[in-house]
Amino acid sequence: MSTVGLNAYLFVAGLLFALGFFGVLLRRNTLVIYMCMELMLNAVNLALVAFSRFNRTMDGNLFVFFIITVAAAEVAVGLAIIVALYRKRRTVQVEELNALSN
Amino acid sequence: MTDFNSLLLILAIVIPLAAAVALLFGQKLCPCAAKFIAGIGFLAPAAIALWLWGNFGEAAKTAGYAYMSQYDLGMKDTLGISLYLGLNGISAPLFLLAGIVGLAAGWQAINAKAERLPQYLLLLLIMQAGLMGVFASIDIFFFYFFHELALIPTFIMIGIWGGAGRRSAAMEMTVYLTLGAMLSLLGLIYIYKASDWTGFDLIALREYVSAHSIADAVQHNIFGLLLFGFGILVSLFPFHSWAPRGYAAAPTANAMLHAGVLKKFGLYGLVQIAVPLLPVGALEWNPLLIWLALGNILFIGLVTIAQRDLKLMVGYSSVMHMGYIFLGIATLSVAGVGGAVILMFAHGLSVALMFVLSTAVYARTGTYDMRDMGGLGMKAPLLAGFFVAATMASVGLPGFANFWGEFTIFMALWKDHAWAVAPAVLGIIISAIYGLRAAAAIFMGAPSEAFQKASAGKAIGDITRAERIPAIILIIGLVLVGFWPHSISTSINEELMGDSVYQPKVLSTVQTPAAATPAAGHAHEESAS
Amino acid sequence: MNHSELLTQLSEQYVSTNQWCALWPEIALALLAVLVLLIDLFAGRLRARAVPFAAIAGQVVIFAVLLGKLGTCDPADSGLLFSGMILPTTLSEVMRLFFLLASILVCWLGMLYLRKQDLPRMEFYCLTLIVTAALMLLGQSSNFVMLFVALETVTIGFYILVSYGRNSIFSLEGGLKYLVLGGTSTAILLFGIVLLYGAAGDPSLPVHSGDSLNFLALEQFLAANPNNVLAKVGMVLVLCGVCFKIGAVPFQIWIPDVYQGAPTPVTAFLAVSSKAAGFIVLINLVTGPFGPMASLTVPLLSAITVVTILFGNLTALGQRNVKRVMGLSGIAHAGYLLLGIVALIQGVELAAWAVIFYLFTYLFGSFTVFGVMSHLAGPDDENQEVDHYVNLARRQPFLAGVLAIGLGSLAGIPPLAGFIGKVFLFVVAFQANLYLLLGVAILGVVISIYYYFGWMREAFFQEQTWPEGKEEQLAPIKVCLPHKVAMAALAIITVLLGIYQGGFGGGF
Amino acid sequence: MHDFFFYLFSALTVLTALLVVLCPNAVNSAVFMIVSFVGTAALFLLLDAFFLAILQVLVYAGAVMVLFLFIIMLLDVERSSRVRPDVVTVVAASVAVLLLAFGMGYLFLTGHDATAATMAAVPQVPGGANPMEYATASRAFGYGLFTKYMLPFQVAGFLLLVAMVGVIVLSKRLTGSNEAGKPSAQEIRESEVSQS
Amino acid sequence: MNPLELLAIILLTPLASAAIICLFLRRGGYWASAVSVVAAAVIMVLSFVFLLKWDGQTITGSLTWLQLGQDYSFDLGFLFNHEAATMLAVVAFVGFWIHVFSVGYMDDDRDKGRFFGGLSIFMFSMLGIVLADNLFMVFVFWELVGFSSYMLIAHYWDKDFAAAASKKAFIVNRIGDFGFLVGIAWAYHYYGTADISAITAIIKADPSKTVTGIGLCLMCGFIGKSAQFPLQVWLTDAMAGPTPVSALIHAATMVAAGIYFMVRVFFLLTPFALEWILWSGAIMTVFAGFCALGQNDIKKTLAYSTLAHLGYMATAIGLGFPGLAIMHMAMHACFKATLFLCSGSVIHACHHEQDMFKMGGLWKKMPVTFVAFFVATLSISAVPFTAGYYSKDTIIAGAWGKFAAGHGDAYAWAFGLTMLGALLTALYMGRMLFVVFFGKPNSEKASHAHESSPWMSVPLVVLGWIMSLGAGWFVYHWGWADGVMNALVPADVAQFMIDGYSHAAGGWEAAHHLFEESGAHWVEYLSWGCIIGGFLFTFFFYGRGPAQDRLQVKAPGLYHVFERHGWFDDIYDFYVSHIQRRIADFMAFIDTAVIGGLVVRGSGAVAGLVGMVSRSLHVGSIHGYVYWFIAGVLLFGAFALGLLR
Repeated sequence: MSTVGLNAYLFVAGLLFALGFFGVLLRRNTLVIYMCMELMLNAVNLALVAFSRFNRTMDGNLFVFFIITVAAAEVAVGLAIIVALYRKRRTVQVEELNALSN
Repeated sequence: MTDFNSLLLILAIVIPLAAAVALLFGQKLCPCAAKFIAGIGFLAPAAIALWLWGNFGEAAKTAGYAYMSQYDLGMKDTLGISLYLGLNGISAPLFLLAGIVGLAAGWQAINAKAERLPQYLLLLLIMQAGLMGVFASIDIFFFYFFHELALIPTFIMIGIWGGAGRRSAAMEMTVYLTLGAMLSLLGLIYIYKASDWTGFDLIALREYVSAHSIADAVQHNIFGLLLFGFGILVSLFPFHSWAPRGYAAAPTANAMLHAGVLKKFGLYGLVQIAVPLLPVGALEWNPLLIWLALGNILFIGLVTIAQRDLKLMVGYSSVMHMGYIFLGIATLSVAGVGGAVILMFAHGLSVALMFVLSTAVYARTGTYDMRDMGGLGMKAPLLAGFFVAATMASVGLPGFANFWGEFTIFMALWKDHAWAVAPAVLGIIISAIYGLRAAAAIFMGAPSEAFQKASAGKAIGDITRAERIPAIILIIGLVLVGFWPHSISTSINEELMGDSVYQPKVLSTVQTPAAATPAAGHAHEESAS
Repeated sequence: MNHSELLTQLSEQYVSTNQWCALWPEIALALLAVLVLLIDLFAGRLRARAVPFAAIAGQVVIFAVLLGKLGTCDPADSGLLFSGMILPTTLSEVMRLFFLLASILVCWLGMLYLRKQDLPRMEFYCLTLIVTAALMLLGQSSNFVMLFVALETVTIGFYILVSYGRNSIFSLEGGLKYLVLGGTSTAILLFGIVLLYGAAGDPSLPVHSGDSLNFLALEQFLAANPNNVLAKVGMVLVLCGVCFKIGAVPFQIWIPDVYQGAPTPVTAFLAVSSKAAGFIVLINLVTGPFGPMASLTVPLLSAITVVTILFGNLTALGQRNVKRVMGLSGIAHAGYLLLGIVALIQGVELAAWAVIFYLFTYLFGSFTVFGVMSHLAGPDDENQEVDHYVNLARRQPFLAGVLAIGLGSLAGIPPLAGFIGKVFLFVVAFQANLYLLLGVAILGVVISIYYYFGWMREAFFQEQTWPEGKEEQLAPIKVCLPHKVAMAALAIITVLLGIYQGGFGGGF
Repeated sequence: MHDFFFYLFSALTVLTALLVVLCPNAVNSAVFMIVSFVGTAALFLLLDAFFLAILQVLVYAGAVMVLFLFIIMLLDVERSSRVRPDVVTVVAASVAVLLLAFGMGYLFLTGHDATAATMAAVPQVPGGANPMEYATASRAFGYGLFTKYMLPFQVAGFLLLVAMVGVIVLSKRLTGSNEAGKPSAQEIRESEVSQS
Repeated sequence: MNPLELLAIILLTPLASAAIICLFLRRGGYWASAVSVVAAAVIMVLSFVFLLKWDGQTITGSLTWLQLGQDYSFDLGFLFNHEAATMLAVVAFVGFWIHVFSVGYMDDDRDKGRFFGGLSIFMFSMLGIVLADNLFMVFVFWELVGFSSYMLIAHYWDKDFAAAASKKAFIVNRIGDFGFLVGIAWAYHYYGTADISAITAIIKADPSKTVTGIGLCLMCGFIGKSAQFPLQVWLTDAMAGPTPVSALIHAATMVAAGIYFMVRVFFLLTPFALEWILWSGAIMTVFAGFCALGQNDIKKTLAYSTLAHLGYMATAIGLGFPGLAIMHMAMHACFKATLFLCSGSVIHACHHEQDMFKMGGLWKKMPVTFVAFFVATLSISAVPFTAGYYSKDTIIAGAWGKFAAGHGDAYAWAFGLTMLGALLTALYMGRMLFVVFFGKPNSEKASHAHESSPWMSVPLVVLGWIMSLGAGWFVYHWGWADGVMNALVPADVAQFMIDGYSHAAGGWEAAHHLFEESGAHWVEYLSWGCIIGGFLFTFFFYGRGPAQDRLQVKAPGLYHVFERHGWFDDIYDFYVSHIQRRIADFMAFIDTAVIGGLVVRGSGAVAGLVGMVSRSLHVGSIHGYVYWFIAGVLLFGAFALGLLR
């Protein structure tokens, strides 16, 4: 029997989410930013599974399934875009990607 | 319900629109065909307006309205909006005004030799349709709608065919007038709300108000919205900056219609909608309105004196005269409001006349700067005659319609706001100063050097037929009403007498619940004066 | 545990509600997308013409059938479909039409765009079709899983569409920005959903639900537990995600860049369909699950409304790139629409129709403008300045007239449709006593006049300092007859809708 | 035991996640990311989500992160990733994220806690009372996906189609240029950027 | 025929004439003059027919012109009583003869249509004032005479001075009308009606209902129209118009309309208002007299003389003798019209030379004119038994009578001033007479002068020889001048002047009676002395037909004061060109810079500025945008947690 409750899992998930956000804000490499976004999704998954477990419903787990599917598709598309952009600009650094601005 | 005359009423709106559409699709037509179509588009509403006006006295009326017809365009059930047309004693003269000025402006435009004439006429026809619609609408939403319909061409016309500084003038005017229009739209919707969603049908609204009046605080708010919304549209001081510049930049026919007719929208709205539906609000805002109207008369009057540019001067003078009309409305009495309506009619004709003649002057001098003119009267005596007549009309000389309006307003104003009469009457001096100064500078004396130089070797003729006919149409209107004011006052009087708000007794009883504020305000002004 | 029993139970409870017929338009669109792929594969030389034709014609047929069936069957009868994933309403029926119409027009714009570009062609239509189908589902979804999946289909589709002009760094950069920001917003939205799921499913709370991702269950839960902190945070995070879609402050920041970078038809698609999808989701949410939380949503959305209207309009002032103008003004329009949403939360039922009506006027107005933009755009699609419109009225009076109608409608000028839309919104705002918001809204409208008319001014007013020779340098703009007809139709509808609303005015 | 594993794996997950963020080298980040994902999978195990744990390792750690690594290598972005973030960015990001983390902590640490008691045993397959009851067997997934979540499942298929088409669109080389010989404006403007 | 209908025909005849000329005869010079003259003749004939048939009872009648509400109606009506009868006679008679004169005078003018149209409009407006039965209607025609005056002054509109003068006349009149209109509004609301007879009845019933303010406000109209202090500046400039216009409008009738109106509403005037009028009138007699001495222009001299005599009329009103004022108005109409017509004749003969010192020796060349001028000079100087004597001398005497009867010192001052005015009259008239007609021609133009055509000389004979000399005499000695008078003047017209007011305790007889009671016959002698002394002095001082003004040579400073009219015009000019214009420019500056610029466009600029700032937030960097997101999340979250409320 454990004393670790739902909130502990949620806190971890929240921390992961915050770290993901931190990475998005901090990093300049588009690829890493993109990875950090996956981290955020991962945090969501963790929270979802925790809730699912503690609420004793299957929907959360099924939702995670969809999220993973979507994330994979997103990664595929996102990497394609980054690669295409890299082909044009020879860079993936955020600060150099500001052709669109005022 | 829809008898022949009601059909005519809607035709007065539809025919110009149809002509506009015809021009839109017939841009490749020869110019004379375009002119012909446009001519029909202008002539028909004028003829219909005259006919309906002539039969107005005998026409069957419900709730004061004749020639009624109603069409549901899809919003009747949800928003209470329907195209509901008819004329009553106040709208009928203004409907006539729209017809007459429209005809004059149309004539002017057809002969204006403007570049891309079909488009020019097209826009003007849309404007004409809107103007006819404004005064024929019983539904206050459509009243607003038609106003906007008429307003839009103004911007485009100023932008394309306008004079110097048109780009910024058109923009300023557009933005500013949109603000006014939006405020008044809010006010109108607020009325809809405040009357328990009775709808936008003015007749029903009046019935509602007479059965259960709107709460005082709400009336205060709505009237404020409408006052400033309409005020901006009518160039109430200090919301007038758009007007002179806009008119100065506008092409003539457009300025005629806008300054002459369209501007009356806000005033008409105050007379027909705001005051009858919101008597307490009107009473509360009255002191401020009077001060602002005096600002129109005195401040703008002085500014007008300082103008050197003829068109700017006409523009400013038109702003100034709005002050009288506002004062008339502020009297909240049959006489004052009646005078205001007469002045609306008269001012519509006279300011349109001024614009026609200013353009005629420009055609001869090549400038609007009055310092560069002089002595034109020797070469164009008839034009000078017309111009002096127009000046005298706008100065308020008896024999022209304007006199009745101004004089009646002064007389009615004394009743509750005696202190305001003297400053208001000062306006007759001011307008004489700038009016006569202009007439003298343009037509009298020796030609200025600049003018001599500019006109050297050019034959300057007298007023042409194209210029003369609009002028004559307008002058006839002015003089007829000037000599026989009954021609329009009867219907106005009947309508206003039927309106309980403008009766002294009713006002005083309405006043009692909110008596404290207006009474205090009034006492304050008494001491201030 | 008897598996067959469980299966029977499952099929009774869930599978029996799977009425695929109710989703025939979506299915038809998906099939059409597949058909387009097949045509591309097999049609050979004909495909350049066949693909857009098939896409548009197919959609038109679906549109016509849908329009014909509109109102004949009452969607309320069908109730929950797909075990609560789908809840068709009259509103969503109308929105289906909306998305289809938008999709047809996007395909039309796509033809114009792709003609000038060296890009793969067929995939554009395929993606548009699938995205549209997903949008239609999004409008009907009544479960967060369904919502998420449909939304992600749309979003991923848009990632690709925005980057579609892959020869242009601007398009790709726009795609990347949309990707990162969209991904972030997806994460936020998901986090919100998770919190809602967790809170509503908590067995220790009253009225908890075993199906806590369902809108109805959630509504009941929130009504019983209005002060649950997790649920509240979850709700606002979900609203964050929706705000990203509709472009409301502070989640509007991506809009100008992405709109500018995206190919023009995609910009239109984003501006109209994506935004409309956000609003239909918002309507579903605030009338459904978040209904009980009005005390929280009203002040929040009111504040957003104010800031959104002002930000959109003020920022669009002085903006020279027309795609950015469309984006920023789109933010302002989102603000006006939020006005209707706030009124809706306050219990004004008409407000939903006001929003829908406004969306339709926005659709017609926007596509009218985008149609003109597509004609004027050169191969460098992101570079469309207001200055390029100088003297349009002379070079191509037809386009100038259409542009004027479109912009006028967007600005809310009578007698055009946009004006009636605004009036409708104002009326519902009045019904909900939103005076402050109304004041801000009219301020916004007034400001918007400046940039809309500034644009029109360039097109119409002759530049006094127009150099003589420059006019000849500009290539003449040709408008083919079908495009002319399409644009004229849009313009005429815009005008007619302003004068005669018919069923539109009355909630169909 | 459970507690220990929780602390262990959560610490692993969070710390590697932090390293993902802080590691200047993208390759290192990716590797730490894989570790973090594995840690998450372990937490899934603790939550009796065995199927998802497997999925997590297979799809995320396996497929997705490998894809990432592959791209990182392909693009060879070592050159620019050496640049350190400037102070302002660090401070701003830290402040923002600390606020966020604080908010999360406030939300999760102060709220009511479903105690460990609710971590009671779960069945392998759902019981009859609630067909969507939490269950450990992967069969339970099948029940859900093919009954209740049938429609999203189908749509997800189309989502993958979209992604597939999208990746092709973005990556494929056009064989026959539609309007060949017409230099586009971008090409002219981007002449300084050499084409790959 | 119904008397009201007849009056209506009289009133509308000139309007019809004006309309015909305006519509059809703009270029038909002679036809226009014919129409106008015929109209004037019709007016005269009908007026006299009417007067002869009139039984002396007040005739009223009105119809509503404009009705708004229950309490506001604007009526068109006639009030025909004694003063109206007098005024009608004067206007019709003098008007007709001046029309006739104009035919000759304007013979070579190319704008005859405009001129005669204007004259007809004037006749219409003037008759309107005469007949009007209510204040509103008076105001209407008041404005219209102002307009016709404007139009006729501007007849030579290619001349800058004519343009300026016409403008000035109208605007200054409007300043007077400002007070007038306020007074009308006041009276209308105070008495509840604008009808003169009704107000009379009210005041008769309750004399305490007079209000000084109303009287003073109404007086403003009179001050403007009759060119009294301080609005006298326009009248001398108005001489820019053709001479017949000066004669008809700016001497005989229109300027007297102010007097006429004051007489009509005499019952409204409180003692305070009367005293005010008295002072202003009396001072004007002297002031204008002095100014007349400083003029070289023949018409300007006469204009100042007109001012002075309007001052006399005002004095008469101020003394409380409205009938006397009316009588003086009638007499003045005769002799002043004559003087102007003579000057017109002279000017015409000298080819529009108006400088007196360029004339001289004209009496031989223009005997008819000379005789008329001479007779009128005597009359205006109040030489006994001429027309002026009966009215003007009675005013002076009346002033003394009032003082003697113990009404106050102000009357003594009035007496003194008017007496001085009489001396001045003799001085400037003598100066004119000797300078213009005696001696030798001082210029080429004068030496070629010759008598004018019959069109011009016949009116001179009628107005000058007969009326100037005989009018008063006929009136006064009516009883034994029957035979002569019957042929020339309708009996009743003259009679009204006497007995029309005798019973009103404000007429000629009352004044005369008061004077007789005081028994101060030295006053008579003094005034004779003034006249004789004045003529003698001028005869010796100026000599016959001098080429320059001796006063100007001897006392240039004094002359300059007279010439500059006490710098009144300069002050006004300064006001207009500096103060008013500066104010207007300043207001225009405020309007464009502050209201239009700072507020309106300023707010636009602020919006633009805010837009620039918010636009600059789109930095293009993804990082920058993600901050928005995190800020949004934090804000939303804080909101949900209740931290922001």
